[in-house]
Amino acid sequence: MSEPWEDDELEGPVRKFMYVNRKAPYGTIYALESLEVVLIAAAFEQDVTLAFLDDGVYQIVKGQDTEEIGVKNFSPIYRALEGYDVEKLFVEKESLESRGLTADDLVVPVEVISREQMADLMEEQEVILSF
Amino acid sequence: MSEPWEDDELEGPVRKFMYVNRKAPYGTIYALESLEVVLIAAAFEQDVTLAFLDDGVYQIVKGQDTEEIGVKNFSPIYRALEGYDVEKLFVEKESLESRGLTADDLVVPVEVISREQMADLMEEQEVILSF
Amino acid sequence: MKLSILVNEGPYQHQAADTAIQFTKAALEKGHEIMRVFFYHDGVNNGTRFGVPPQDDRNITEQWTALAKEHDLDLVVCIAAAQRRGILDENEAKRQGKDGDNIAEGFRISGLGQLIEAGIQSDRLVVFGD
Amino acid sequence: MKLSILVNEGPYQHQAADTAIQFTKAALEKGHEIMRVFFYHDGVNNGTRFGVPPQDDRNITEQWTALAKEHDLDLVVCIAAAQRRGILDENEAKRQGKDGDNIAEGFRISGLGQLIEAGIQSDRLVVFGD
Amino acid sequence: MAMLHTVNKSPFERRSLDSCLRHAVKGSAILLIEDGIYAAIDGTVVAEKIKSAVGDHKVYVLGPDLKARGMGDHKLVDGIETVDYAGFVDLVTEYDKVQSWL
Amino acid sequence: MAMLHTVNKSPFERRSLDSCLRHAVKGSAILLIEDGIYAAIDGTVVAEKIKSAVGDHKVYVLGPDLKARGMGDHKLVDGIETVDYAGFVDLVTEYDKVQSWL
Repeated sequence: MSEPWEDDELEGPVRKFMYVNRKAPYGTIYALESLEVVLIAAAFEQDVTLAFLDDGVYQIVKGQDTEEIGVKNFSPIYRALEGYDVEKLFVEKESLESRGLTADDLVVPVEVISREQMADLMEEQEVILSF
Repeated sequence: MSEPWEDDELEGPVRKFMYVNRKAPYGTIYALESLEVVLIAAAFEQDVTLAFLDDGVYQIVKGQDTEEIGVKNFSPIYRALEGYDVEKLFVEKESLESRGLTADDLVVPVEVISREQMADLMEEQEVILSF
Repeated sequence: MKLSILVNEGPYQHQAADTAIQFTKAALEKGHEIMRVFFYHDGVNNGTRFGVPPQDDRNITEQWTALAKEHDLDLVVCIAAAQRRGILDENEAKRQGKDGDNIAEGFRISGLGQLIEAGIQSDRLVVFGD
Repeated sequence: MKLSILVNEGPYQHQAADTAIQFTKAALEKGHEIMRVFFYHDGVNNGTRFGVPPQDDRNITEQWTALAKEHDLDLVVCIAAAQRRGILDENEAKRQGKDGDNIAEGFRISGLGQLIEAGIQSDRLVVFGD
Repeated sequence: MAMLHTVNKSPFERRSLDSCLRHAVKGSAILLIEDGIYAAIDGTVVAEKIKSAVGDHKVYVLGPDLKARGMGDHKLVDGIETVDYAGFVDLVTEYDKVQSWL
Repeated sequence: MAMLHTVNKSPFERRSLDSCLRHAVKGSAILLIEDGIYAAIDGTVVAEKIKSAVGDHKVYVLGPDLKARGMGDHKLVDGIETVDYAGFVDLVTEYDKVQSWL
């Protein structure tokens, strides 16, 4: 996905980036375009964390089949993140539970953490990107 | 506001149009562009009703001063609606009350009706435009 | 039955345009008449021919253009909303002193009166938005 | 301090662009450096020169262009988001085989790497969106 | 026939379903589409909203939007009927008018 | 200094303020902007949300957005401080980082 004019040999320290995903997929484009940022960002070798909370947990629900709505199904891309060394995927327990979901319903292995742990994790970051 | 290529001598019966306003002003453009439709629609001499409920009641709150946000203040236009023979403005009582507002806080004279009356009024319409 | 459609959101950003397309196709297949599709608010952005979505995804503007061709659909972009957002046809570009236009095939620019007319003359007006 | 700005919504439809402009002006007045303003999602629509808003309202694109001129701002439109939505510069128009372009003065089209770079090299990244 | 109401927002994030339910008169129908389909799933903390509506209203959910979101095999609240786009069109023509709770 | 949180959604229509409040750790600041300013007004059915936050957080509201919406003279919840765009910039630089609850 990287283009020749993108210079990924950047100066500067490794920073803690968090991508906060709070919106459901397909109804709006934020989930997909957030994922596109994460893929590009992987080349910059920063310390990347993905957070899924609120309706964002729906982004990684198994069994998505978008054929009838005529929109591209991007959920398989989450499974490719490991290959880009994006391995810190955190899902908020309370968000899953209130939606009747468990980690078994998700397309990727994630770490399920409590809301309090999520809050602490956010506090540890240096750059927070929300879409 | 009407343009020469707009033909307002239309065939067809007079229909009951309702414009449903449920969104706050300025945060998004829906309130302004809904008002622009109402102004154009006035020329068609239909039976027009404006409904303000939920955050839509904020559209007609007095004392709006948009100078510092750099956006046009369109609240005075609601006062001009009478000149266009748009006179049926209904505001939902429950929406006002839950926001700590009364009819005295509004820029235009309106009829305050209950949620139940609003529901019945909606049911009487033939065309419902929501933005 | 005679139906009209109102699309209030731009393509890709919100599913409204996709749902409107699927609904329109289904209505046509059932033999209903689509009197008009009116594009308002950011919906006017459905009508640009400059978009190039990724090849593995749908091209919403091309879907509208194809539907318009096949079924002689009337795709109307609101002039006031289009002026704000930079959707121009050749006439508008001239009127506004702009050096080019970007409207897609099958779309035309006209006034809000076309929406009211659709409301008056159609049996149903269905709104897709955010 | 060195700040960067991310704008996620199109002009007029949502207040995000207006707030971003007011914030940027205030930051510059306080002597901060704005390293970059990055336009993503429908935010890329801030960068069209085809818009003609009503004369009694603000022109958001012209406000950005004026700020860029006065303060040498780097206004970057995301190439992937721009392709989806039909924002083109001359190069992109040629690459995509389009018959014109619509980018406004003071904006440039580049990759998402520019956003990550802003996140790495700025002291603060502030996000304006819906 | 009365009105058809459509709701396209997640019941977890927006209040448009609440507003729809408070204004839909008895006998009107409700169709959940786009992100609104999550309201149709049983076993969530918001499922009670639709359960309370099923008695007074016919409630429908758009199948293509359920499937897209991986919710096609999840249990729906009892009494909800799944329709496709053709069924959506039929509802629009069967009912007198449509209100979209945007 | 900890994090600055911004909320730009109406508390009557969206849940982003709720989510922000549940994730803001003690000592972090909250700035209400755009349609988020309605949460700062006293005497509404949602005022309790911000009242419960004022103890643990510094809460700010953007004055230009209050005025634009005709809320400039309405009573704010006690303990909320009004800032202008310059004050917004100061908050961004005083706190370590910013999270926008979009």
